[in-house]
Order: sequence, then C-alpha cells, then structure tokens
Amino acid sequence: MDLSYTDEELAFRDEVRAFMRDELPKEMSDKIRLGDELGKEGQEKWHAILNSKGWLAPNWPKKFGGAEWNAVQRHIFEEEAAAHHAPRIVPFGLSMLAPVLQKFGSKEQQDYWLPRLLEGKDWWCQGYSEPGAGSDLASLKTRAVREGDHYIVNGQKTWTTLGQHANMIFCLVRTDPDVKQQEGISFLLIDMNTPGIEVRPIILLDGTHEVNEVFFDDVKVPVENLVGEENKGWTYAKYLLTHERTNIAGVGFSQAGLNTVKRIARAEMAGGKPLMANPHFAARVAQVEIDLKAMATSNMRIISAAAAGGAPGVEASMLKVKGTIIRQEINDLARRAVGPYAMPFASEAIEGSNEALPDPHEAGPVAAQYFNNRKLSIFGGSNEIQRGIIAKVMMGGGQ
Amino acid sequence: MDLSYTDEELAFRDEVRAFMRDELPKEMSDKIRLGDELGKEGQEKWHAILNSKGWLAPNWPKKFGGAEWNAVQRHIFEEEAAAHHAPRIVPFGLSMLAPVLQKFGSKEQQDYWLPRLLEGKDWWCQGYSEPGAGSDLASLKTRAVREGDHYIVNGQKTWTTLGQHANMIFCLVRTDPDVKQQEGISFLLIDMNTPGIEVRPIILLDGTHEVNEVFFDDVKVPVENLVGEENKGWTYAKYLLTHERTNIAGVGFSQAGLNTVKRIARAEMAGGKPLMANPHFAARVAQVEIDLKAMATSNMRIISAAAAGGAPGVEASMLKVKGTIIRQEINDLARRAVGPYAMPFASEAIEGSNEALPDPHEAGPVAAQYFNNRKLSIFGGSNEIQRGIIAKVMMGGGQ
Amino acid sequence: MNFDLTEERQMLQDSLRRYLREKYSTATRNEILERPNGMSEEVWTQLAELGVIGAMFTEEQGGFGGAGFDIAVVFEELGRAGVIEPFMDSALIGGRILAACDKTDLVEEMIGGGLQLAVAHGEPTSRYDMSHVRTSVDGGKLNGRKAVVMNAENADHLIVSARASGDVADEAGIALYLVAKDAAGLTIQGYPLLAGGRAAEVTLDGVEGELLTEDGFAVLSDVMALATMAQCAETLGAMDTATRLTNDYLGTRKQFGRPIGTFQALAHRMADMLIEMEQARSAVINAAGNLREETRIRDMNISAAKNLLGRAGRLIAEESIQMHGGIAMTQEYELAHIAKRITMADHRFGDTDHHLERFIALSAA
Amino acid sequence: MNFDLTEERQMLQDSLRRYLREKYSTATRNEILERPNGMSEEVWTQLAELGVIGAMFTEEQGGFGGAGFDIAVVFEELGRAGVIEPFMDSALIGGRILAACDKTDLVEEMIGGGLQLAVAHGEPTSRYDMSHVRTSVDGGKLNGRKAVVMNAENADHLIVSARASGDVADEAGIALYLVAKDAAGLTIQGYPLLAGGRAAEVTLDGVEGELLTEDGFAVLSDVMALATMAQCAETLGAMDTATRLTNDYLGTRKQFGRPIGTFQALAHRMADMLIEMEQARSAVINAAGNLREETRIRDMNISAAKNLLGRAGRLIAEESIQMHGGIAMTQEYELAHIAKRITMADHRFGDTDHHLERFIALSAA
Repeated sequence: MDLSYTDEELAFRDEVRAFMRDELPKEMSDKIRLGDELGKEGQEKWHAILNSKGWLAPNWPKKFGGAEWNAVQRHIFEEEAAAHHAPRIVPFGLSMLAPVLQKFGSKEQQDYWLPRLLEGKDWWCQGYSEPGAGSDLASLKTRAVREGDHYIVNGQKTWTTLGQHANMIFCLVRTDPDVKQQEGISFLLIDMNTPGIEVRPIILLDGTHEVNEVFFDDVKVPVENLVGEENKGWTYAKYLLTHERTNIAGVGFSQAGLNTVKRIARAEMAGGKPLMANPHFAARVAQVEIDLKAMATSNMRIISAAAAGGAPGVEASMLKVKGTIIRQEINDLARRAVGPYAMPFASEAIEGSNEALPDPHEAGPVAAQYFNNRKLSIFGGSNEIQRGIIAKVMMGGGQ
Repeated sequence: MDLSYTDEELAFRDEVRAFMRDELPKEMSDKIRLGDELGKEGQEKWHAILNSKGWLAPNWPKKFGGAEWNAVQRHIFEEEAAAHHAPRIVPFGLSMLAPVLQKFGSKEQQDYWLPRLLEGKDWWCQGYSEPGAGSDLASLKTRAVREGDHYIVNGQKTWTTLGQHANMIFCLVRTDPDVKQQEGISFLLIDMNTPGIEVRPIILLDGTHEVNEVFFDDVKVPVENLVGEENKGWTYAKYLLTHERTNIAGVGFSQAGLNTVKRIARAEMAGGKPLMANPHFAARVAQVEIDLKAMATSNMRIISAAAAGGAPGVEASMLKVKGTIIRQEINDLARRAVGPYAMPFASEAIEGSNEALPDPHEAGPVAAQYFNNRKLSIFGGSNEIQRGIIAKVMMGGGQ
Repeated sequence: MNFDLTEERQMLQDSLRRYLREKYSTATRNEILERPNGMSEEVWTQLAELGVIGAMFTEEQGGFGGAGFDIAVVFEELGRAGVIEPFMDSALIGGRILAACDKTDLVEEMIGGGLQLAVAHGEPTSRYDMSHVRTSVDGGKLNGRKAVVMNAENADHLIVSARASGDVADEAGIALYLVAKDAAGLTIQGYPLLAGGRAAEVTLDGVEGELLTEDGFAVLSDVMALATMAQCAETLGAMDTATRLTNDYLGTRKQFGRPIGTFQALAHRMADMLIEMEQARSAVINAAGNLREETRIRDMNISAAKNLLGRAGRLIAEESIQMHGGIAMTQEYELAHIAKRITMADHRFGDTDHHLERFIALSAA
Repeated sequence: MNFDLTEERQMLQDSLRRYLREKYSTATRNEILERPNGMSEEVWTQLAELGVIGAMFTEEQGGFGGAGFDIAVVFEELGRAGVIEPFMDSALIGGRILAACDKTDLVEEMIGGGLQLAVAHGEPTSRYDMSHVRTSVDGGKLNGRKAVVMNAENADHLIVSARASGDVADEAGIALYLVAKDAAGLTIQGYPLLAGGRAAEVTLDGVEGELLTEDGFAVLSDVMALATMAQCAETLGAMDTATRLTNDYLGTRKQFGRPIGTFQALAHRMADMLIEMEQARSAVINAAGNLREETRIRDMNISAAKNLLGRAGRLIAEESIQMHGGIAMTQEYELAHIAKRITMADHRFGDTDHHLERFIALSAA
C-alpha cells in the first residue's frame, strides 16, 4: 500500500501544472470558474491549445496522434484541469466517437475523420437518445432504409448536447425492425447540413441552451458513412459507453466546487459570524468533504487497477452514483451559502447589473448550477440504472 | 379549523390524568420508564385496575362491557398512559381477538370468552406468523384436518409474542390446501395446554425473551373452537389486522422517549457543556421533535376523521412508516446521548451493579431498546409492505 | 378538534383553484415569465376580484379574513398553480405593514387591486437576520442599499426600513418609511428571478420618506411571521403539484415495456414523498393554527414548519425531477417551474438551517 | 500509487481469515459470550501464535509490523468474524502504551500471548474527552473512579491515568501508572457488554502504582489514534460481513414466490449499501495510510474515517436487519451479533458527531 504518486507521476503532474499556468488563458478560466458559458469559439481555441501540446486526445493510441496516457496520467490531467478551471474537452468526437472509429471504423474512415478531429475541423454531436426511450436506449425508433448507395433516415433524436454547434452527428438508427431490439441497430455518421435535418433548441430549467432535438426527414446518408457492419451498431454503442465513463467520479469538479463553497462561506456573514463558523453549515461541508476524500481514494484504487490492466466494471457504476450525489450536494451547499442572492436569474442579472450585485460572480450562477446539475444523476445512465447494475452484478455473485 | 380539544375532551383528559395519578402504582410506572419488564403478574394487576374502572376494553361496545370510546378518547387515553409511563394493555385478547369474536363469533363463544377476557382469566397469544412466511402471511402451512368433533392441527407458528405466558392461542390454520391461498384458511381457538403443543423461546438480540416458536404435533381442537365458517379465516384475519392498527403512530411513546433523551442530554456533559447545548446534538433532537409535532397533527387529523365516521385507509400505512422512523430515531438519539455507558448489557448490569453505574437507570436500557425497537419497522406489516400499499393506492388514483 | 375548513374558506379555495386551473396554464405563465415587468396585471386584478387580497386582511382592516387559515388557503392555491404575481410581497407583506401602521386608505386601494408595494428591508449583508439594518436615516433622509427587493420596479410605494438609532443588529431603533416610486435619490436596478417575477437592488441616496413607525421591528416581526407561514403554505401547494405530476407520470410513462411506477424502487420512493406531504401539511396547519398564540409558541411552530418544509420540499423537488428524468429539466414542463419555486422558497424568510437554529433557541428559552 | 497488500500482510490476512472461518463459528462465539470471563483463552493463545499480536508492534518493539496497514489488516479480520476477545484493549492499546513507555519485558510477554492488560482511562463524566481526568495522584497514591474499563477483570495489570497537576480537562499533567490486579484499594465491578466481552467500573482508593510516564496525554493520544484507526478497520470487517449476509439472504430467501433480492426496492438499497462499503474501505485506507503523517493530517484522516464509518455503519447495520426481517433480531443469527458490534463501535473513541466536530476544528486550524 502506498497512497502517494510515484516520482514519474509527480513529474508529470508538474508538467501539467506548468502547462495550465502558462497556456490556459485567464479569460477562459475566469469564465469556467464563474459558471459562464465558453461558447463554440472559446472551446475550439482551447482544443487548439491542447492539440499544439499533443494533449487533445489523451486516450488515443500514439499511432493515431493521441497521448496514450494511462489511467493515472489521465486522472492527474483531469484533476489539474479542474483545479485550474480549465474547460472540459468536448467529449463527443474525441472521447466517444474516436475509440469506435479506431476499433471498428474502416481505414478510410480513420484516415479521414481522426485527423480532422485533432485539427478541430468538425464538431460532433451524439444521436443516441430518443423521445420516450429514456434509460431504455435500445428501444430507439429512428429508421434507416438502404436505397442504393444511400440510407434514408427518418426519426427524431433528443437531448443532443451542443448540437447547435455541430456539423456532424453520429447516430444509432434502426436498420432492421423485425429482429430483437438490440440486433437491428446500425451506427451512422451524418452530415448535419444534409437537407431534411432540423435542430430545435431545448431550453433547460436554468434558462440555458445546452441540448437540442434533432429531426430527420428523408435524410440521405451515403453508405460509406456506416461504421462497421449493418445491424451491429449496438455492439459499438456499448463499446462507446464504456469510454463515456472516463472521469466518471468527477473528483476534480467536486473539489473545485467545494473550494468555491468554502470561499463563499468564509465571506458570507450569518448572525455576526462567517457562515463557515456556523456549526450546522460547517457540519454539512465537513460531511461532504469527508465523503469526497473517501471517494477520491476509491477513484484512485480503480484507476490504479485500471492502469495495471484491470477492467473497471461495477465500480464505475458505484462511482457514478456516489460522484453525482456528492456533486449535487456541493451544488446544494453553494446555493444555501449565498442566502437571498441565490434568487436572481444569474445570466441576465450578471449582464444587466454587473455593478449592482455585491459579488455577483460568486453568487450569480450557483442556484442555476444547482438546477442544471440535477442532470448528472439522470443522463449517461441514470442512478437508478446504475443501482440496478450494481445489485445485479453483486447478487449474481461476481461481475 | 380548530386544533384544540373541546371542553368535553378536556374534561375526559382530566379524568384520565386523575386516574393515572391515583391508580397507577409507582413501582409499575418506574419499571416502564426504565425499560424493565413488567412480567405476567404485573401486567395482570394493571389489567385488573383498568377493569375495575371499566377502561380495560376501550374499543369494545358497551353491550359487551367495553368503554366504547371514540377515536379521540382512545387517543387521549393512550397519550396520557404514555406520558405517565403506564403499561400498555396486552392487545392480543382484548384488542385483536375480541373484535373478531364480537363480529364473527357464535353467541356461545361471545358469552364464554369475552367476560373471561375482562376478568383476566385467559392470557391469549396470536398464532399468525410462520417460519418462512414473513410478510407473506397467506402462505401459511399449519394444517388442520377435521376428524369427527375435532380438528387435528400440525405445524409451527413463530414470533408468538408473550406466548410463554399464554394459556390460549388464536390461530390461522390451513383447512383446504387445494384452493387459492387465501381461501383455505380457518380461524381456530386453541388451548395451550392441549397435548402436542410445545413452546420454545426465541431470545432476541438484546437478550430479551419476548417471542416464541409454537409447535403443533397432532393437537386435538374441538370443532366448537372454530370461529365463524371454515375456510373463511382470511376474512376474519384481515378484519383483525385493521384493529391491530390502533395507536399505530405511537405518538405518546415517541413523546415520552424524546423527553427521556432531553433529560439525559441536559445531564450529560460533552466538552464542558451539557450535551443538549451541543449544536449537532441539538439539531438532531430539534429535527425529530419537529417531525414528531407534525406527525402528531397528522395523527389527530386522522383520528378526528375517524371519530366523525371516516375510515382511515392509506393514512394508517403512512403513520406506521413515519411513526416507526421517528421512534427509531429517538432510540438512536438516546443511545448516542449516553456515550460510553451505552455499552454495558443493561439488564445484567443493573442487577449486578446497581451502585456502580453513574445513572444506570437512565443509561442502562437505551442501547438495548435501540436494538429491540428495530422490530417496529419489521413486525405488523413491514415498512416495505406499507410503502407498497401507499404507492398502490395512490397510483391507483384513490383508495 | 376540527380539521375542516369553514364554508367561506372552502368556497374561496374552490373558486381560486378553479380560476387558476382554467386561466393560469403552463403556457400562460411561461408567457408572463417573459414579460418585462414579470407579472400579469390582468391576473392580479382578477384574483383581487376573487377576494385573494381581501382574505389577507381582517374585517377591521377592511378585508374579510386575515387569520392564519385564510392566508394559508390562499397561498396554498397560489403555490399549487405556481403563481408568480407578487401577492406575497406586495399584498401580504406590504399591505399588512401598512395596515399595522393604520394607512387605511392605501390598504383599501390594495384590497381593490389598484396598488403595488415593495418592502425594502433586507440588505446585501443581512442574509436572514431580520434586525440587521445598516441603511440610515438622518434628518429625515434615507441613505443605504437594499438587496433583492421583490417587486420594486412595479411598486407605487416602497416601504423602507432604516436605522434611526442603535447598532447594526439591534432590534430597537429600526424605523419604517413610506417612499414614493419617483422619490429623488431612489435608484432601482431590477433583474428577473430564477423562480419567476422580478426583484431589484435599491439604492437610497438622501431619499425623503414618510415615517410609518418608529418601532419597525415589532411590525416587521409580526408581518414576517405571517409571511413565513404563508410561504410554507405556498410551498405546500407547489409540493402537492410536484407530487401529483410525478404520481401521474409514474402511472403513464412506460419504460422497458411497463409503467415506470410499477418498478418497486420508484413506487417506494413515491410512497416516501406522499408521507412527507402529510408531514408538510400538518406542519402548515400547526403554523397557521398557532399564529395568534404567544410569540414564542407562534414562532416555534413557524420555524418548525419552515424547517420541515425546507427538508420535505428538497426531497420532493429533487425526487420529482429524478423520477421524471430529462423532461423535468426542460423549461416547458410544468414541474421545472414548480421545482424552482419549491427550492427558491428556501431562500426566503430564513432557510432550513436558520429555522432549525431558531427552533432550538426558542425550545431552550 | 499502489493499493495492493504486501505479501506478508496478505499471508497474515489469509491465515487469520482461514483460522477464524474454521474455528470461530457463530455457535462457538455464542458459547464464549456466555462465559463468566467473556473470552476464550484458547482463541487468544492461538491467535497470538498466528501473529495477530506481533503484527501490532514494530520490530524495535519486538513485533514484526506496527504500521497502519498491519494493524488494519488484523482488525478488519477480527471484525469480519465478530471476535470478542480483547485484542483492541489489552494488546493494542495496553501493549502499545507499555511499548511507548519502554516496558520491553511486558511487551514481549504480551506478544507471546501470556499477558492481559486493561487501560483505565475514561471516567464517568469524561464521555469522549481524552484530556478529561479527575482521578488524582497524590504522594504516589491513586484516587478516583474509572468507567467502562474494558477487560479489567481479566487483566494482570491495569494502566491507570491520573491527574498529577492542572485542571480536570488540561492536556498537561496527566500521568500514567501501572497497577497490579491485586493492588490494595483497587475495586473492580464487572459487567458484560451488549456487543460481547466484559468491562468494569474501577474504583481507586489510595492505590499504589508504578509511574509509566508523566506525559500521559502524548502517549495516549498517539495510541488512541492507532486504536481509533483499528476500530474503523474492525467495523469495516463487520460491515462487510453484514453486507455479505444480507446479499446472500436476498438471493436465497423467497417471498411471494421469488427471491426477495429481485424486488427492486431492496435491490437498490443493497446497491447503496455496497457503495457505502467502498466509501468505508477507502476511508480506512486513508486513515491507515496517513498514520505517520504530521498530527493534524493524521487526525483529520482518522476523524474522517470514524465519522464516515459511523454513518455508513449505521446504514448498513440497520438496513441489514430491516432487509432480513425478524430473523436478524434473534440472538442465534450471526447478523445480530455483527450489527451490535457495528453499532456499539460508535461508542468507542468518540462517536460520529464527536469526530465530525474534531474534523471541523482540524480543518479550520
């Protein structure tokens, strides 16, 4: 047992820290720290900065131009990125589609799409969820019918994150309606500029436009945009889902959020004393801090096993559940901490009355974030789905 | 809306208070307050005291010698009894069997058994649960076969509370194994002194002997001890279960328990101050007190509706769940409050070293009670069963 | 004991519920939410005509109610429908302060639906401390800054608390002034609120006002007791809607081929929500029914209710969203607004912890 | 980073687990529980031979371990099997105090399994305050009363803390004495414990002892850090048993015609238990791995672990009983004893709230 990083790992951490210090633009980290949106341009700029260092694709093999970091290195990078309020890497193309193309795509697909990803030429979004499917992903209905050199796609996707920025979408579509649900699904790459595609915004309860509905009306997709074999899409989708789980515990985000809570609570006065000195608030903070410390160690245990070649299974589901509970609890503490100033509608209040709020950049976004992050336990396999997986695996007596 | 008692109700409460003050023996209330067992003799003595006042059977119609109180009166009595640390009335004969006999028993059964109940001539226990049945009561296997003027009973009952004191047991037995579970059950009265009956103690985790296993080996029961019709026992059992739910919220017990917690926490010192002044402990106490105040009002709302002729349905299940959560939380607070003195095994420590423990009568039984009262959410329809009932009724759109 | 509503209250509840069900749909409200002034004058007027405002005042004050249960009935219905019009701040808090200060004519105007008020009491550093007033009054001129003043932009008059004497957190020495919307030196910087409606930061720079009372704390503390109880009732109504929406959703929404309410884990959590609804309803009854008891008993019941509603409200808002899934996260769906109302209620009149501490202090007193 | 056990620790764990599984059944333990001295000398000796006691001491002290993970491995196994023999109080706390005071010969005897100790430190009013010592020493004579002294009746020697100077709660001025079991003026009034084993109220009336150290607080605070960590590891083992028993029960017990583990509400609660097991394991690793860090870091990790184990332990003990139903309430069933061990652990070395407060204080420091 040794809970410390090795010398190599420490050296790598120093390198990441130096990079964040020197290369991460301050206006970018300010925006992230204050919960503002970075926008498409800002995001692309950050991708370019990472790419010039060779760090845009941490999990890609070197032969495709990736950094090929192991799990510990990736964790160190994510931890430092969160601590420095760096933007996240938009995962859809780089972390989700790319591994599928690398494993199941044709040589032509790999040669064409992967370099474009690193160069930032495409913005990908994900076409998985459908209205009415929810956690039952395999019940999808979007239909693709082969006609000559094309598939004709009809149907609807939803919860398409940042679809408003995307020029490409990777989709699960039903190519055979007469077999078992999982066996008639294919994986298609679709140009968002094809006629018949319409993107409609979904405004979330905190007023943000993050997700979209995407409608397909007789959309023609060239057959060369089929990934792998027809009707084998479910296999690729499952493969992709295991890659979606990187950084599933969100330790870095929770740590950064907890630091924010403490900063607010040291400044905010309650009954003549700093809120942080109030025993009830302090107890809430301490409890979640204790839980986070433990989860960080669980996370390292799994990462350490993964770096040594072990495959995280049910542990990932455990981290997902506990990780979201902890992050949501921290969001709840932040909204409590700011008192009545939680009530203003942040984005507009900040724009319209920058001077008027006492510390709008701290107080402004916390309540909106609280609401927005309710999604953490819903999307990406709800906590109910994860609990089902955990129970099933454990009661089955093994993984 | 009027949250206060009427003048009549207040007068009744005064009468009950005076009775408790004048008639409840101090050595009896001391035992109850300190969590000691009253024993068979003590219990019978209390029954006799109540009977001489005409209060032994609060829910019986007057024509059978009962008090025929309405729900509010019963509540007032139970509240005062708990506040004065009076023993509970042993419910098996008086509150559970009697209503069944009154509604479904023959004239002969009523004339024979009901007066004996008031006079304390019989100690009844309940033969419902069986090993392996748990919350699935109707799956019972104890078999009764008619042979001439007798039933021959074979099988096993379990969790038979205070069966060690009983001379009579009322039993659910299977008289027809070939029909639907609920349709082949009969309701028998069995003399515990009949050959073939064996009672074995079950010692609970707190060392107490409250419950028993009862074995039946070719036990002969006269047919006149069948209540109502053969194979209709499930109907009577369900009727009985609704009567088992009197005082289901346990408000009075919780209030008495909370008072004990506060008394301990005002005396116990933590870090140089009374534990009650510790903000974390005070917060735990305040929260459960707030919950209890609300539940007491819910209880009164239901009682008030019942007194006006309404039938409590799903509300009883809600009170059962919340009531047990609150009582168990109070038990937990009590064990926390006494600190290291929660560890001694109470019953023996009290006997052996009365002088040695600093306040053994307060500290002694609290941890044992904590463990013993885990049963509250298990027996009498577990909280899981109650939640199922609540959800089913509500999602069915009505009761 | 009697837990039935009086006939009058039952009628008010019925007519109010009917009106809101018919005239205050999600679509209507979402349209109102987008308006620059954050409210609908039409809804305000019609509800005033239905007696919503009159029910908040006693007969001596010119109304026909004013007791705890009158107010609870009104606000539970407003909460059930997620009404964003400023009945709490303008009518109840503003109006009852004026009534306590014998401004009979203005109260009459309020009951008729023709007046808007705002109460500028809280300050940037006061958090939930009712006696924390730094805004000063000197030679009749008000100077200071007021925070998150509800309905300030729409108000015809502002009621402003100011420190006439004493230290920043003293209960004594707080005076209340009536300030006209167009008073010189008054700056109102408005913004929308997450849960609907608008508030503002108010700056007072040598503003003249009419003295309402020199014992402002006593008036505020009585009116805020009313308002806190009303807030609990409003939240109860919103919780009831969240619970009903979730219950309906569990019964109709299918996944893996069956209604999701048949999944036992969800069914049991639904049962827990329903149990907490009963608890919350009883807590509101206790608060409303003890409003005229001695201050300590009154405030213990109010703090108990606000704490319990804070806990139960959080459970119900979060569980309702979680059991709905993504749909509940969208602005278009009724629950999104309702969940925000429930959660943001925790930031008014003292949050869950604030009232737990107050309950502890009052219990020990 | 490396989260694997060393080969030596793995071997110790394996042999200990095997021995306890084979030799320490529920029936055996229930028989031991009834013994007048509350323990089995045979088990004590055999476990000592397996190296259980030696693992608690460093090589300089005559053992072959003594680090956080050595102790954690041992106590997790003892906890898993619900062992009631006094390894915590006699061997770890008693032994390590003697080792810190250079009583080499007695430590050697302890490691060999031939010695029993008791530490008489807590007093009737000290609760969890380690510096609260009222027992006095004057002219070498000890006077006072010690509370819930574990293993007092079996001990060959008692280690007694006494106030040589200062006020009742001062850290300075606490001395430790070694007192023989048959010392004049020593009264031991024993009783059994709910979770097994025995303790006693100890009265000292002019008792003579041998001074071990005048800086008792420093010694106690180091040894109690070890012991608190060991208690967490022991509870972790017990929680693991409770979780395993429940998991097995859910898979085999049938109701309404199917295994109760197929009821989703129970399955999801089982999942929550398993998640908390991971949290608890990590908390123990943090506590064990930071034992040799500076005091503040060490104690923060220990308090974090004790708080987390208190919360997770309560959840797991209560949920295990609830999901089992009545069977778990019976003394004969393994879980009854295990649940008592988990719950009663909250009453040793400071409870959940005590360590939360300590964590808060250390965080603010």
